[in-house]
Amino acid sequence: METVANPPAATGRQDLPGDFAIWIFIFAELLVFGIFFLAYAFARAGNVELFNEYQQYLDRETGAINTLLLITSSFFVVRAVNAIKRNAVASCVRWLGFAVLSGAVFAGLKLTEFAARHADGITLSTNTFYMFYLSLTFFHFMHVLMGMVILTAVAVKAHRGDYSAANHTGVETGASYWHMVDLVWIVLFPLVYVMH
Amino acid sequence: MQGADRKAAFVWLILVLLTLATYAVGRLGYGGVTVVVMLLASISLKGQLIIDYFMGLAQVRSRWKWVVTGWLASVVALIGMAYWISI
Amino acid sequence: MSEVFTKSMARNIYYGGSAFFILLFLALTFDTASEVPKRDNHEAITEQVALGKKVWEENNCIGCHTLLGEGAYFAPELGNVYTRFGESTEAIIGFIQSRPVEGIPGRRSMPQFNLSDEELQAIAQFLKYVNGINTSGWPPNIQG
Amino acid sequence: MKYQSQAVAKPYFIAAIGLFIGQILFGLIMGMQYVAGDFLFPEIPFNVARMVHTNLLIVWLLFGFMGAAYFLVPEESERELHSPLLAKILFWVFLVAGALTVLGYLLVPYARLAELTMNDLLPTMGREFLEQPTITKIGIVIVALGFVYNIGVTILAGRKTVVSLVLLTGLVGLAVLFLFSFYNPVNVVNDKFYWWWVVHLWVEGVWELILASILAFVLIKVTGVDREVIEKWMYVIIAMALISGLIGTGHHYFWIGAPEYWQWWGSIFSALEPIPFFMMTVFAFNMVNRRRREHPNKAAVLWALGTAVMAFLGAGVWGFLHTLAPVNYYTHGSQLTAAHGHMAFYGAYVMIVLTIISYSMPILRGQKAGSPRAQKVEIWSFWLMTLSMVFITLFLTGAGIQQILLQRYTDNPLPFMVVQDKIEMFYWMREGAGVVFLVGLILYVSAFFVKGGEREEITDSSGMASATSS
Repeated sequence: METVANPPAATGRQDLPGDFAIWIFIFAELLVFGIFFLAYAFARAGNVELFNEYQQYLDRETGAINTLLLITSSFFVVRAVNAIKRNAVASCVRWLGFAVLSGAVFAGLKLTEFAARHADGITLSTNTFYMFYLSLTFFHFMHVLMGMVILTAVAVKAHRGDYSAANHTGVETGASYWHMVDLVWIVLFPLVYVMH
Repeated sequence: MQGADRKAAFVWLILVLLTLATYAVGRLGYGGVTVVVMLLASISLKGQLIIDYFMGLAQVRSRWKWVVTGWLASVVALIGMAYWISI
Repeated sequence: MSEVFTKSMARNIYYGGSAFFILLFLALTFDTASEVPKRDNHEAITEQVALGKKVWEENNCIGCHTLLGEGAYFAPELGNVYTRFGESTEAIIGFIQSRPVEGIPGRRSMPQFNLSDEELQAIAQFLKYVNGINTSGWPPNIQG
Repeated sequence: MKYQSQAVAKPYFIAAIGLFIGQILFGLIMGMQYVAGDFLFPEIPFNVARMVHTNLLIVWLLFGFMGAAYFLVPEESERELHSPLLAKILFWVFLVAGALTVLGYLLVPYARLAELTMNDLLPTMGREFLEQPTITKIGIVIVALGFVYNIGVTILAGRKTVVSLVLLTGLVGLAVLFLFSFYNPVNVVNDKFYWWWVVHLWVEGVWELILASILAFVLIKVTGVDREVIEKWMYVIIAMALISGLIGTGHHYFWIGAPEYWQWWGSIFSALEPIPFFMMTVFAFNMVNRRRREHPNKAAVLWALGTAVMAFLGAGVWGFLHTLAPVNYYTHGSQLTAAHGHMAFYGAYVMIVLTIISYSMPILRGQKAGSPRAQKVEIWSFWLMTLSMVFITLFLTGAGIQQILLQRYTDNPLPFMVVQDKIEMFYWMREGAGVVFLVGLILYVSAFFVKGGEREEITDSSGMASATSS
């Protein structure tokens, strides 16, 4: 993908990995999450006791396991990208499959977490802390589902032989989105579940 | 494992350890200025590792990559500020 | 620049992004539908209030007034008029009844709608019902 | 004109401009009533004038959109329109229905109109912008369905371009969302909640798709930039518009009884709404700077750039000014809302319709572009209308700020009518700017009748308007 006039360096590349269109989307998503995080932080500043009190009731175990799952699935995606760069199509598909599977476990655990909150009668309108907790985690949850759809589509296309070492932009596009979902959770978990 | 894979595995290990540390802090119920600063530092480190080695932006020359790093830095800084004014 | 930026990926983002946010919007709407009954003062909705809303609509009150801040900005807010008029439906009725047919020289004036007693009672009850909706503290003060 | 059936666009554009003039005249009447309350009372009370003003706006914009679709779809699809006859019939149905409705507003009291049109059977009247009698609403649905059918069949049978497909989604969305205008529960909260599904999801949703596709079409034609480039940016821009605009609906749910989390969701997402408009501005200027040809229709290029800039200012900047919940708490339903409404509608939708009219009318009249003299007049009208709209917006903003400080953001709030008297000065200046707008509009219309100068005939084979475009 390098231009002829710009000889590729031994390491490094000129452009962002994947299709630039996905990066516009990623930037927009990061902006939304960023504003949402700051809204949380500043709303908390005006209501510290409330936030500190209800933060205790969150399920940190599930949160931590979910963090590990997302980190691990991100790692799997890295392996998938590395694999396709070596033309190892089957390996690429397998790693993508593991990544989607980890994402599915994340989503399943998240659903049990939501179900537990729901059983306690907690909704978006219970209080400002729960409003943020549910909004942020649900919004992120939807991104995980979206990322799983994207990775599955990439895996199917890879399986069909649409990608190779010479042409793997599509894999990088999906990978970039998935890492964004991971990155956002890396901020979300400590912020909402732990920090006080 | 090839070189790139080995590097990714190493990064993964650091991320796991930092996550476990974060969880331990939460489990023990620690709070306060020092803990917040440590957590924010941990977020920055983990985030930048993901940006550099998982997203692979470390080897990208395009200036667009600074958008992501800049996003992380400003979010962490402003969260820190919000916690600072609430003390 | 040899940047990869394809139309098909832009299209995927348009369709995928739209579908994503439509679903999110529907999810929030679903939650809202279950939450609104706690705030909407529906206990106060009677046959009379229903008639009052019809009177409100069929005389195009929204063409000058605002109701909960929505409408025209030519005449006062009426979402809280019941409170502003001392919690008196009679005061509301008296005001509507007393509008001069030919208006007030040089000034804005509400038209004389020649409403029947039943309609007057109904519109007043309607405004009383709206006054009871939980609007998160809006308007900021009694003047609307 | 490449396809004969494109000619059906012409009556639509003429009707649009005719109704536009009516809209402005009623705007001036209302402006006068703001400073002299008894003006035309009780013959044309304010509520009637406003209803005519806003309804004419919607109707003429719809005429403009339909005309735009009839003009650009055959060219994009590379085939004749499915049924020009249907288009002509629907034109007259829509025009007559629209005219009868407006006459109904003006000639009989609104309550009597409700009675005559049997509003009791399915009460939908008397809600802002949706004042049309139920029978008119049904007529709108029928016209919209016939129109979408005609356009849809043409598009699906011909070459499918991004421009035409996005236009089609926008038009289908427009028709589908209008169905919510038939839902009118007694419960005021639900009434308002779904009322916005028509109003907001039109202007900050599907109409933006229509806007984007018309703008993309004109830019492809006048700049000669590769269609691929324009289309992919258009996708990104409308994706951004929907990403921010859908949840952005929440900025209308702050104070109408909906749950309070909308204050957060609405603020956060609507804060992003300026982004697509900003991208559109950058995009339009970029494409014009990268143009591969000098199109003789300078006026159309100016309108296209103007649309992008004014939509950003009116919808983006003026919208952002009062979209955050803590600010909106004080500004909601004030003259600031009116200021935003005026510039946003003018900048986004009035200007895009004038853009496509400016581009296509000369072609429909057998020229490639208007004569230089006609274009000069049109460009004058552009600046007069646009600048006077900027001033209308600024004066209403001044009025709004003053109103908020006296009536809302104060420990000693004054009654509404007292405040109105105190801000009368702004209303006088607004009316003055409105008169200048009318002058601009008259100039705009007169540009169609300006003769002389050397005109480029479309029969000149080297100058085929679209033959060289991709």
